[in-house]
Amino acid sequence: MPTLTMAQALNAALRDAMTDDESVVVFGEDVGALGGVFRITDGLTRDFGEDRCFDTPLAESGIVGFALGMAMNGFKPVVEMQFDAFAYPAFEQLVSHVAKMRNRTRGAVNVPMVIRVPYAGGIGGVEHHSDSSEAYYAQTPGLKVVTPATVEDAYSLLREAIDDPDPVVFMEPKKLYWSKAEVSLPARTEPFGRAAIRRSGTDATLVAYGPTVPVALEAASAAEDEGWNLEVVDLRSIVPFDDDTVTASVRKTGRCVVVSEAAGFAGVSAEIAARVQERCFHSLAAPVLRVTGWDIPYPPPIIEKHHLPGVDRVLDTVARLQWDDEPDHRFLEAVPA
Amino acid sequence: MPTLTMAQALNAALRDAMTDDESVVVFGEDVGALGGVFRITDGLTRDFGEDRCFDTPLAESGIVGFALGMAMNGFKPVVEMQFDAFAYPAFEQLVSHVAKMRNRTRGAVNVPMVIRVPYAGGIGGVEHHSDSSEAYYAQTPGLKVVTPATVEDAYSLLREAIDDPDPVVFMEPKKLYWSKAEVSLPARTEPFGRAAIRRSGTDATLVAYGPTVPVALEAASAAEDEGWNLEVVDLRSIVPFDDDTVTASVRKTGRCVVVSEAAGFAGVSAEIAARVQERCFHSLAAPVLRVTGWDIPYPPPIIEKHHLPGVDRVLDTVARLQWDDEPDHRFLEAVPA
Amino acid sequence: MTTRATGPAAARQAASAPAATGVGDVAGRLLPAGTPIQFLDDDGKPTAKERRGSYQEPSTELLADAYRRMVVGRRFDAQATALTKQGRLAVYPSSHGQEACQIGGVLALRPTDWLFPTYRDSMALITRDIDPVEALTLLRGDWHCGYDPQAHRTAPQCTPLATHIPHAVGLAYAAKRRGEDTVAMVFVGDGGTSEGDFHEGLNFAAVYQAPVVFVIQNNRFAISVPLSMQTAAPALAYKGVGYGIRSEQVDGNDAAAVLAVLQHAVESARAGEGPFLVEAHTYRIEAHTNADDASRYRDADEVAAWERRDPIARLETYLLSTGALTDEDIGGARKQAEVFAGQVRDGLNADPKVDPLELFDHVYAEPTPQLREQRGWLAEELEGDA
Amino acid sequence: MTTRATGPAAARQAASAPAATGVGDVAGRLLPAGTPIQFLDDDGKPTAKERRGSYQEPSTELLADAYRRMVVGRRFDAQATALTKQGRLAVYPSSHGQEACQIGGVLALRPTDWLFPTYRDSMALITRDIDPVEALTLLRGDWHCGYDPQAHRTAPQCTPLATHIPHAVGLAYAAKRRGEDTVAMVFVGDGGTSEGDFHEGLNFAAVYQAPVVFVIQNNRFAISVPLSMQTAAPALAYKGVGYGIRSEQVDGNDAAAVLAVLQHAVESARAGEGPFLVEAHTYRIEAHTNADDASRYRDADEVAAWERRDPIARLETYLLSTGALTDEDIGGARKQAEVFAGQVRDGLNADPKVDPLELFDHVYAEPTPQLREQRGWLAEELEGDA
Ligand SMILES: Cc1ncc(C[n+]2csc(CCOP(=O)(O)OP(=O)(O)O)c2C)c(N)n1
Ligand SMILES: Cc1ncc(C[n+]2csc(CCOP(=O)(O)OP(=O)(O)O)c2C)c(N)n1
Ligand SMILES: [Mg+2]
Ligand SMILES: [Mg+2]
Repeated sequence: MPTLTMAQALNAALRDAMTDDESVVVFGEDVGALGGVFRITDGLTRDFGEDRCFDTPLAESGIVGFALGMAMNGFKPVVEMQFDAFAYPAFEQLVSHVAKMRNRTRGAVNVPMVIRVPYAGGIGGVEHHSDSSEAYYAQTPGLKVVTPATVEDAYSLLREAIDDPDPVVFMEPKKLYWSKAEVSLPARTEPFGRAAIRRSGTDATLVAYGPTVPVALEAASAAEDEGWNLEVVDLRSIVPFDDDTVTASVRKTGRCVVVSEAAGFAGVSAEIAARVQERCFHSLAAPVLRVTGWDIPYPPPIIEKHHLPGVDRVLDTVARLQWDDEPDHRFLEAVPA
Repeated sequence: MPTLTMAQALNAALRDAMTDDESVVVFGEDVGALGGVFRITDGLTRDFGEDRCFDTPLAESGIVGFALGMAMNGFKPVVEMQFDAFAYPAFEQLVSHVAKMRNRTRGAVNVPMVIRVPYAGGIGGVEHHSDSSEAYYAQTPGLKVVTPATVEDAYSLLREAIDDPDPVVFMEPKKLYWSKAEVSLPARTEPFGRAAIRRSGTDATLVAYGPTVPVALEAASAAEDEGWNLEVVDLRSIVPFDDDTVTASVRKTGRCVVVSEAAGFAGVSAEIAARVQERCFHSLAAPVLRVTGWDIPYPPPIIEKHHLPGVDRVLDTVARLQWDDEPDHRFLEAVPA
Repeated sequence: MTTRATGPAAARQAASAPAATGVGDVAGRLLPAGTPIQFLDDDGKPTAKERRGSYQEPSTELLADAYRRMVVGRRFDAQATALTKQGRLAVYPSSHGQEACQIGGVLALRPTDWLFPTYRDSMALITRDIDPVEALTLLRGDWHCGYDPQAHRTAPQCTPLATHIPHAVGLAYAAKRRGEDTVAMVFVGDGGTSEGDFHEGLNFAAVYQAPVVFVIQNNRFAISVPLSMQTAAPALAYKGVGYGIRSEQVDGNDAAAVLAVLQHAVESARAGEGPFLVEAHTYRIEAHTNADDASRYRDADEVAAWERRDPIARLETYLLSTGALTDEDIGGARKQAEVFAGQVRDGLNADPKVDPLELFDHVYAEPTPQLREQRGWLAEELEGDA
Repeated sequence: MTTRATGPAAARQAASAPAATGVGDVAGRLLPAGTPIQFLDDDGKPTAKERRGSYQEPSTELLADAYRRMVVGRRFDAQATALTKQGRLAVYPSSHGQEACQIGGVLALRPTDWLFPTYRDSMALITRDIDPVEALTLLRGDWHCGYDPQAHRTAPQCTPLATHIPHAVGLAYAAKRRGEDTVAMVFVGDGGTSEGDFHEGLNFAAVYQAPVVFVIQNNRFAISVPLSMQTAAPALAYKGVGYGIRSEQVDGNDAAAVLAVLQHAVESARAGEGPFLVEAHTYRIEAHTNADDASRYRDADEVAAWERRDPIARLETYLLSTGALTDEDIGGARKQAEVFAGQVRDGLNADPKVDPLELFDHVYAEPTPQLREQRGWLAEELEGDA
């Protein structure tokens, strides 16, 4: 099987979708001749022509609004927001129109489109180039929010996003663009709304998505030395959410740690922790803990490593899951007799 | 003591702040001659002149960006976003600049300003006039997010927001604008970061903020008939968050329900539930449950009542707190022996 | 080698030296007339040639049809305002005084063209033959949009200001891409021109040469904010040249002028000559909505001055003078207006019914597991209540 | 009665009839020259009167100073690019070829004026006498802004395009409100003009008559997107009239013309005549940044054509011809440039130190309880590592 990077898999997904469906159009800033700053659209203009893949003026709200208009009229736009923070100008279009158009017209007007957002950090980017913005979209009813962690999922989820009848915010973990795997395309993995067990274990469940999935897997291997057998769940799809898989895993292991790169406060990690304890309370031997970025603006490159949840931070947290009922030194509480 | 509405208390807070501090300026759409669509700025232009309170062109990003520039140069802008959903065009300015300016300049540039956002529903508004947008701001490090539920807090929190050295998103529950109370101004209540126990109880804690505080109180009274003695915590300040008060209450009562009007998924209610179970796990007799709006776009006026968390929905949820160990019929799980 | 790229519309051209960009003449072609185009003066008398620019007077049949629709439209508008007092409508933004803009605009379109209206453009909706009750659904509050936008080629009324402008541009560009000759017309207010989306949308239209006609209904107010505090431009029509868009300003209370200019704009857009920006100078006679109190921010004599320029009276005078309209026709129009108003009253007297469970049906094509779950919980509640 | 309201700047005026808004003449006063203002032709020879408009040629002292700074600036720019290859800088956006715009712009300002630069304007920063290492902190990656904006009256370099424009307008308006004569100059690229914040910021400036000078460095590219795909305007300077802002276009590779036009713009803004928009036609000689590959989207001969219009060579030729510059002066400037480059090298050779715990210090004036708690957790981690 050929070895591909996630970037190549995303490019292949766009190519195959454009080949299969004439109505798919790709546009955004620098996606044409340049092929995008991350080369995800490399060669699309050359091979499909500027009618199918084209550069736009520099205006994100305009890009998303223009895409919505095209979607109202029979096209399936796949637009690229150059970086996470540069999708913010399009926020009103996404929240007030893209997310609501189907609902406000009782299904008469559908706007299938994909908003590709390269997100999160770990690439030494300067300010505004490493935001984890998934919570803004996950909090917005009407949007689907998915994020791949593997090369195969990158291809499959993007194809599914383009085929989906609803608008999809497709979050691409920048630091995984260059991750490699042997895959034979076209590959189709599990559909939206299904999480994947990336590693099965018995002692505790690590729930991760996007950029933190490799971190969770690494932590799980390292945990073996400590005698912990950890299960790793890759959400893949934040909205819709796979309660069945997550709940089954935690009810089995009885312990759960959520690993997310975003600031923790009111982030997607909070939702996961809240849902898990709602649904698995009696199975839990310890509270659901979160390992996240701090509640700070994304740091400058040379110290970003102190912000990002790493293997050690995950292991330290797993260690706090009250294995022998010694209380959590962070959240001391008088245990009622 | 005089009886005031929340709207009048907010107006008084602006007046007193403008009187005490020459650098306070109020601007936004229709805040001048009209006094704002909710009359919160009523008479300010007449009494302080158009240099202190003035109408702007119709551009929210421009309003917030212009305010940041004035704040960089010695003024304390208090800007009004006419409705929750109409603050979205300013999202990039808020997230990428207002929230980050102090941090990116290592404290050299501070931008004290208040962004007033009338939010949430219950007033029969047509689409885009009833969004609960607090999670977008609470998820953004660098912003403080506060929301009053009482007439007295409306005055005190707004005064404090204007005095605060950091940017504050001041969320005003529209449906409480006309709520009345006897207060003598200037009143100062607890500072930012302190929640208030609005009703003390022993059996379970209801955590609410802004528009749901009156709902929680009503539910607590109704619960007496069911034999439940409920404690009601009014957060007041979402960022910073008062872990001490919330945690102490739940550790005391052993049960917790979060009541919030926003869509639940990845909302502030999720953060509260996640924090509470992290910090009170061993005190909890049941999972922390959430009563929220559904995960849908805000409904049209004639059916909004079916979206908003009401007393009945709160009581139904309290009933699910496993009082006599009968399992939660919604989240059935095999209780391990 | 650079990729060969003709672009969807804009060509990827080599960057030439600035001297080559000196194009005062090009700019001249894009600028509006220094004074708004006018066919009928304030008293309904035909204007002199120089006030008409190069525009052709519309046929008297078309003007007579416009007149009739304006009479009906105004009656409809008054009826809607009356229904707010009886609590049958949550709110209503009147367009009394803007009949020539809204009706003239729609009459310049073909049924196959698209309209992108705002919350204020109810008269434009009924001119598109949308059922008045469906047109008022948003304001009655039983759903967000009451008509089928695809069936009527009319987008939902847009509330977030100027956000529908990029939509119109994208839709028109899509049609052009398919070789269709559809034109999109988008209405925006004077206040809406200050929003970033106005700017981004017009720029996209120019770069892609999309067949869109932008109609600014400059009614002099954004709620309470007067034009003088909204812009310092000589006229809003001067915004076009900065995008390379042909622009015009017209007396928006002169139905003949509005029709003449918009017919030209629409047909030239259809002919592939690119987008067009038209500023129609008019006035909002009523308060912003029934809930607004205009006495807080403007004087009655200002309103009175504009009432003397009433678009219906001006057109009526003119058509009577040409004999294209008789007193009978006028009576007929008024009768038709009363009948229409009656239908609106009856239609809105019925209490709207909406199943609360529908709240979960249109969020996505298929409800997510989370929504199915929540739908069940609401169903439980409803049974509990029942 | 309407509230008396003169407004902060814009007056609340009664809405007049459209006829009164016909102001082709007013518009004429705002439009730029049809051809960019030029004082020195491509070979550095003085141009004829008609290419200079009504602008005054800057003093030779000023031009000589500009020359020296341009030589230093270009060497600095080359040094910074070299440092990216050695991994001393994370990334660097070169402004090779834009020396006349950035240095001419800053030299038109007083030290008490404010500058709002973008990520590309490093040459402008050093012209403001900001320490080069502090100027490069953002790109080295040890913090987001390395200099004290208040001390240098220079805002942090702005990355989100055009978002700093409303900041400049608000800051300038604040100064005006206090009766200070501060002017704010804001740089924006050709691509940045497409963003909504460009539109909203210029409109605010015009409505409040804020003393701001907007300088568009039109270097013909937004990363890979050429001007022809960015706009269909005859020239970007034509955007001003739509806001009621006086506008000009200038040859941005002609330091004498840039200084002449910007000195006029700055001083008229200072004199209370309101904002000014200037488009400087220039060219980005290097790729977007060291990380970019320009061969993917433009041809070498296009670059070569622009190199023949090099701003330093043109000014040098002219000043030599007038005798204001000698070969010695040129040698002196080059020596100074080398010394400066050496300082930059040395300054960046030291490994930057940042205490990770500082991450929590500047988020708020006082860390929240949550941040204090998290700071403690990171401290624990660091001890663990130690
Ligand atoms: C983005 C946004 N901001 C604010 C509002 C609130 N609002 C509704 S109508 C209006 C005034 C609009 O004025 P104009 O564009 O001139 O249209 P008109 O109402 O006069 O037809 C405002 C501020 C809104 N709907 N959308
Ligand atoms: C809002 C926003 N969108 C996208 C980007 C990514 N980006 C950085 S520079 C650039 C091109 C800017 O071109 P221009 O404005 O002409 O300035 P130049 O780089 O040519 O100086 C883009 C698209 C950004 N920084 N901000
Ligand atoms: Mg208006
Ligand atoms: Mg550029």
